[in-house]
Amino acid sequence: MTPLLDDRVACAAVELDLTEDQAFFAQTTRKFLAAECSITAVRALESSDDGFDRDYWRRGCELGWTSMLVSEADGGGSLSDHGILDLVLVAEEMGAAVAPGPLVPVSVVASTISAHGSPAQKRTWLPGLLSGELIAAWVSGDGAIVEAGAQADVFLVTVDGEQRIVAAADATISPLVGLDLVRRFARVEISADAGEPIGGDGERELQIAVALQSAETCGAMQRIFDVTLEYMADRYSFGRPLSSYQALKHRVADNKMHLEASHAIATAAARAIAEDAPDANEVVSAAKSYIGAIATELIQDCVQLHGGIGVTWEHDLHLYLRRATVNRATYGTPTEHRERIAATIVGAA
Amino acid sequence: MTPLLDDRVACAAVELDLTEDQAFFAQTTRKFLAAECSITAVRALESSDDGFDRDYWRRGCELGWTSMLVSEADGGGSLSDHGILDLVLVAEEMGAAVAPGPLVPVSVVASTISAHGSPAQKRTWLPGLLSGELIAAWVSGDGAIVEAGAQADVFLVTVDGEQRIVAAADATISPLVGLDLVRRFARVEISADAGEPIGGDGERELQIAVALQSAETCGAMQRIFDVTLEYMADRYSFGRPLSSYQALKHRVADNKMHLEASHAIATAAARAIAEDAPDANEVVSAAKSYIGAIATELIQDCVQLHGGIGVTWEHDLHLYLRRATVNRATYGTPTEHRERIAATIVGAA
Amino acid sequence: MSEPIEEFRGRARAWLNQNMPPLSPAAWDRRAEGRRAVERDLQRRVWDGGFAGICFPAEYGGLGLAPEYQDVFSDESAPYDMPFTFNLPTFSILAATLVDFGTHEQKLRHLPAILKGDELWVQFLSEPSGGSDLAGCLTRADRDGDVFVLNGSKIWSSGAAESDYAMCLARTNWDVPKHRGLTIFILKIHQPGVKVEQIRQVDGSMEFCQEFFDDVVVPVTDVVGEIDDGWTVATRLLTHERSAVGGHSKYISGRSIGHDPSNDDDNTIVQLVRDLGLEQDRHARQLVAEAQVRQMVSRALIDRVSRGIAAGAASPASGAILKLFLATGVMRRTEIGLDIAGEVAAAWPVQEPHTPGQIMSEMSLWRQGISLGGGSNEIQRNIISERVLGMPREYAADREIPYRDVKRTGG
Amino acid sequence: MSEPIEEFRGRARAWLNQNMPPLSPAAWDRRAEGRRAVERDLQRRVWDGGFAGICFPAEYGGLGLAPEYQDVFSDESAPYDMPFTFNLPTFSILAATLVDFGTHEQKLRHLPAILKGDELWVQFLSEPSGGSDLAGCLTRADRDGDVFVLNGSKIWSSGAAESDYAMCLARTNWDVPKHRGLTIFILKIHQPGVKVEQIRQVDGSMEFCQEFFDDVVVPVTDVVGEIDDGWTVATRLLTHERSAVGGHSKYISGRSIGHDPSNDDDNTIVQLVRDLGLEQDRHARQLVAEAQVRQMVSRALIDRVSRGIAAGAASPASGAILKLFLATGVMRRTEIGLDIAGEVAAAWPVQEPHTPGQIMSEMSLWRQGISLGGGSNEIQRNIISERVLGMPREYAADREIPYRDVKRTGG
Repeated sequence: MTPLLDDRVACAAVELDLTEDQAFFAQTTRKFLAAECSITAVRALESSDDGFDRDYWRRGCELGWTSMLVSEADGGGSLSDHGILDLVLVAEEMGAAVAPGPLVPVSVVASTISAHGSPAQKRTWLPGLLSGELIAAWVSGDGAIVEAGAQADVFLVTVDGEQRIVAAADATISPLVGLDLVRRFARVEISADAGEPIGGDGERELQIAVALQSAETCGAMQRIFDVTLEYMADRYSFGRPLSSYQALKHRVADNKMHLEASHAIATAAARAIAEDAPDANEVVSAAKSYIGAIATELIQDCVQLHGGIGVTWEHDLHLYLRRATVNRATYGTPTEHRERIAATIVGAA
Repeated sequence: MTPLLDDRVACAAVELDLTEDQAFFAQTTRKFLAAECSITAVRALESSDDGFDRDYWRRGCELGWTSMLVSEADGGGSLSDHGILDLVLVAEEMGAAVAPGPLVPVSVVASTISAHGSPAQKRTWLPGLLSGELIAAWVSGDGAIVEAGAQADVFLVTVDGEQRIVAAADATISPLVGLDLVRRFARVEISADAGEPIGGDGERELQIAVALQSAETCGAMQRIFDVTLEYMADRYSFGRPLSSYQALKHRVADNKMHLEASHAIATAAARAIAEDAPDANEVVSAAKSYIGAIATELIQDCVQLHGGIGVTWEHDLHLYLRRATVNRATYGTPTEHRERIAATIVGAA
Repeated sequence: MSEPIEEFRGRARAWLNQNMPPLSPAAWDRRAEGRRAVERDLQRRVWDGGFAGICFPAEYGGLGLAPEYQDVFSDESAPYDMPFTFNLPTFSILAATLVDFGTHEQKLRHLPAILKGDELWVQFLSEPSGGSDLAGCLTRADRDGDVFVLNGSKIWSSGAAESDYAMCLARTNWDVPKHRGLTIFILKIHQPGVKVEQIRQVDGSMEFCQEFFDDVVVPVTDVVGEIDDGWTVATRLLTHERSAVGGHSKYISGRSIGHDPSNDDDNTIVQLVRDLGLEQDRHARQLVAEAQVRQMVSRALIDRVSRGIAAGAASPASGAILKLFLATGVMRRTEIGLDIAGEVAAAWPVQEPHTPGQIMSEMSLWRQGISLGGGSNEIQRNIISERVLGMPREYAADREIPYRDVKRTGG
Repeated sequence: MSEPIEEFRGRARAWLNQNMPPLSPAAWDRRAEGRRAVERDLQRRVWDGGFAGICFPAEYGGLGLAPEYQDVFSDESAPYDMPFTFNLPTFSILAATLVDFGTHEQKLRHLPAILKGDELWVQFLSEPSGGSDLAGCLTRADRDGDVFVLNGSKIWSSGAAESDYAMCLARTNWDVPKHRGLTIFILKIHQPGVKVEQIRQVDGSMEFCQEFFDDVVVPVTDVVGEIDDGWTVATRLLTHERSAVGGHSKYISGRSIGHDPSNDDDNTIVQLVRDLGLEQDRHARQLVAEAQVRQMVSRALIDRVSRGIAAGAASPASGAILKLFLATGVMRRTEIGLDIAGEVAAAWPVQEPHTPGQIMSEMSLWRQGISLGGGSNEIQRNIISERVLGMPREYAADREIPYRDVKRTGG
């Protein structure tokens, strides 16, 4: 349903004040994903170990997916002055396609190495991360599950505000199985003395992870919202299209409100990071707590609006529901992010 | 709209397995309230100190309002074997009429004196409470607000599971103003050595208070639900009755579900007390946490369904909203009662 | 006079103890293969023991006793593995409808066979084009002398591949408005012309099926109720369904599981709180308690509405209230579970299947199932507002015109 | 060329500091008497200082500057008491509509007077019989040469008793369908034939009024837009209202309060947490944070939608999204406030008015006000689904028939 997708792009454009370069970049990514990453292709990856095709990832990197948060001096480079504003466009497109690939962990780690790494650390890891030859993962705190943990060549480890870079060979990795068909997680154990120290304290890392994840979830919600609206117009019940029933129209209106609000706070989060705003932590946590909780509810309501077909394996809805559910549960839950906000209002717990 | 009220009575009858005596008792109370306690009469009490007329209360007591939880030996007597099952009928009728009067505190205190009082305590207080000449209030814990605190002649004081009977002369009373037009509260300070000990630990007292309060709130919700349904049938918008709009119908259906669920758990609470069920505390807390939270939402939605007239002083809706809001906030909030339930599931906090 | 109820209880307790296996988690794994064969055997044991069909008419193999006897037997059966699958839909929906509308011959042929565990039944109502609009049926049954010939397709029939008979709604007259040209047939599932395909659900289960009918021959003697008056039968069938799913059918035998999966959810939620060490977290405590309150209210509501319907004080359509409460309760409890689970809902160890996180997470995928099956929440809200409360009926564009002229999906 | 914006900021800051009184709680007490007189004086000061009507056309007394200038002025005015009452509805709804549809003479007569603080305006749209159905207007205006004669009644006009002019919707033609026989008039409120009665609200405030018209004479020159085409004007007026209430009108001058009462709620909620010692309660912390998140999302949403509308990428009807978000946010935040307040929401000391518990409690009584005024939530949901998303329009029984034949309340 082209008009709706156009509307989405137009809105995003307004909100993010896209430059021509950015619009082209988003469009290139969209075309690439449409060609390489059909839902059929995504489904076929369910049984793969990595959950993504290495060649696909390298070609995504050629489009610039991993260079936006790396400085030009380090071989990266962004379109605008603020790479995060470029990169959320990729994340949103990947959400719309439920695309595979370790965008969040690689972005977080590459950004940290570029910002804080020693020349040797940069030489060792950045070229491979930029080209897609190497994969990185972020181990945040003790015992947390690690996205792409079993695929990573290198780990950024953050414990109590101290960060280290650790080669995968120095870690004990236990792969997990999970809800998303193509997103892989692992438990990663790393001894306290492994690897080398690097700067940063994990705050910026969390901001980036949540901003990308929020944009991705928005892309997924938008796609499902559009598909559902189209379905309701085409589907007749009791001689009338589903879209003519007021009780359903009002729910769709509420969903539209939540969808726009989600886009709005996702954009605000990316901007706050770009501008290094004093309340960036708070805005990012607002994005996570709002979008995390609303996305699963919105997609579940779209399942309901689809009827029985919505709970079949054959229909693509569940791929989006799985993605949104996993995104909600990782990089801090809505509850944990609300707790962070509470700390700024009424003090630490 | 008589059919709806009849339906309500029929349902209550089924649920509570009313005996003929009980049905007559409820009907007598309803007629008495209709005659003595019109909404106009309730509004007129707003500016009164007590919030109720002493003579009205004495005549209610003649109908048996205060005798149901007092044993026959002590001059009381119930219709069924379980006075609480009789008394919730009064509470429900009082809710439907937003009637004034200290039913909850007098019932709680009279019940405790009858169950645990010394002969002297019984002689001193019970005749007056039964006849309505005296008023009692329940001081539960330190610093809590006390219903009818400034009207009471005698206090039951519960602190840490120990109970005492204290004459009003031995207490320091600070009247409060509040949300309900006719229900009065006070802060009551009582020195630790005032009064005389009496048995009981406050658990049964809380059960009785919450069961009566829940029944009262159900009566209020039911009345507002009925009034709103009638209004929607009569009111035309865009050439159609409001009740023909599917979005509104579906909300009314949800409200009906919550209303029936509220009646159901209120009845379950009264029965659990009557049967001295091992899970009576839990069922009572379930009633409070469910009804407390849903009642204000349901009545607010009825305000919304009424449109602008619903937020005027002239319309009676707000009297019910005030009652439901105050009931929610007293004798333990829904949050506090959920905490009590959590303690039974995962241990004390 | 019936046996005194406490005597009956003692006899049931002793018999269950000696004859039925203890309850195990396998009993409610929706994905387990071969479970239906086990249950056929379990039902046969109940029949042989003289406890089958407690509320079914004695004339057709039941015991003809009052619902209190069923309640007692169900109470006593709580510790045992029971033939839960028979409860829904066979006993509580299809057999119940057969009791109401079947001919003497139909009842004689099928009710004892059902109670012996020989026949599992399903309903063939929904169609791929239809959604909630069951009367918008396109499957056709054309009369040819003493038989009808069926063509078309049905969908969302639960467990059809492993069942034996269906009640099937088909259109027998296209020249009258939609509700007036329908007929209900008893249909043998495994016969020439019937193809059954299993549908994979989001959680991997294969419970639902789609059926395709290609010139399936059904004798006129297998019509349930009157020809062209199938909507009357279907309406009753749906009322039985709401009662059964809502939790107050007298034909259901055995406690809780099989019609109330929510007890398991609650256990899972409590387990998560313990596993994650959240016992002292006031937020988690509120959520656990909220889930528990919903269950307690649910039980009280089933009691209230069942007795209201039985006493004639509440409309039979009030079953819709129970179904809606159950379905919205599952939505909320799943949300609570995900909130408490946090990141263990995203991924779990390869070697340890069925962690509480995984259970909660996969349940959430399937969450809307109960809000869709057995009449969607939207249909229940229509029923409550229109039939229970008497609000005006929704405008339907297909009322009072010949069904062949009605606008349909894709048309 | 306009003045460089940072110069403008500096000039505004200095002027405000020297001329405007500091902000005090009295500014947003909805029940305060005499507040409007204070505001007329404040607006006159702003006019005299040369900062009135920043985005209004220079031709009619405004400054004709871009919205950025208004934003800067509003930012700088945050610490001061400002003429908030003028923002809504006078500036952002009525004056805005006059800019769009008024004749040159009408604008000359009224816009400078408004900007000087001499004229407060209200809208006379709703009627006692009508609710959300504004076009179902029964107030009649009958032509008599160069004048119309008005009879009927209006309701829910905010502050009419203390205002000067209204835009009044009246039916001028009963023989055409409802939307085609309406006209908007400029109506002087205090004149013979107009009776204004104040309506007491649940929280004791007297803001809303009902008006009765008894042969009120209005010259034809006071028609806004075309005769019988008042619905076009009313529709624009309602769009301005949604923008204003939703929080993105360029005609609103001064920060936050006056159009965003929610900041106060949030302060009240935090105050309650502190007063009750709940800072370490994880449940209360979640609630406080949720209220705060809603505010942050609200600001981001206003920004997104305003820019979308300004850039032409989003439908002007998208203002309905803002209004709905605001209204549902008030509902949720009030619920949060009551949850945290606990028993202090039930009663409070006689001597200490305006405790946080009392504020929250009385706000909750009034909670639906924002969900009803300025187009109910139901109307906003209709607009979003139909006008923003293009879903089919709701069936209306009064479309395309002469208005005198339409079925109405009580008829």
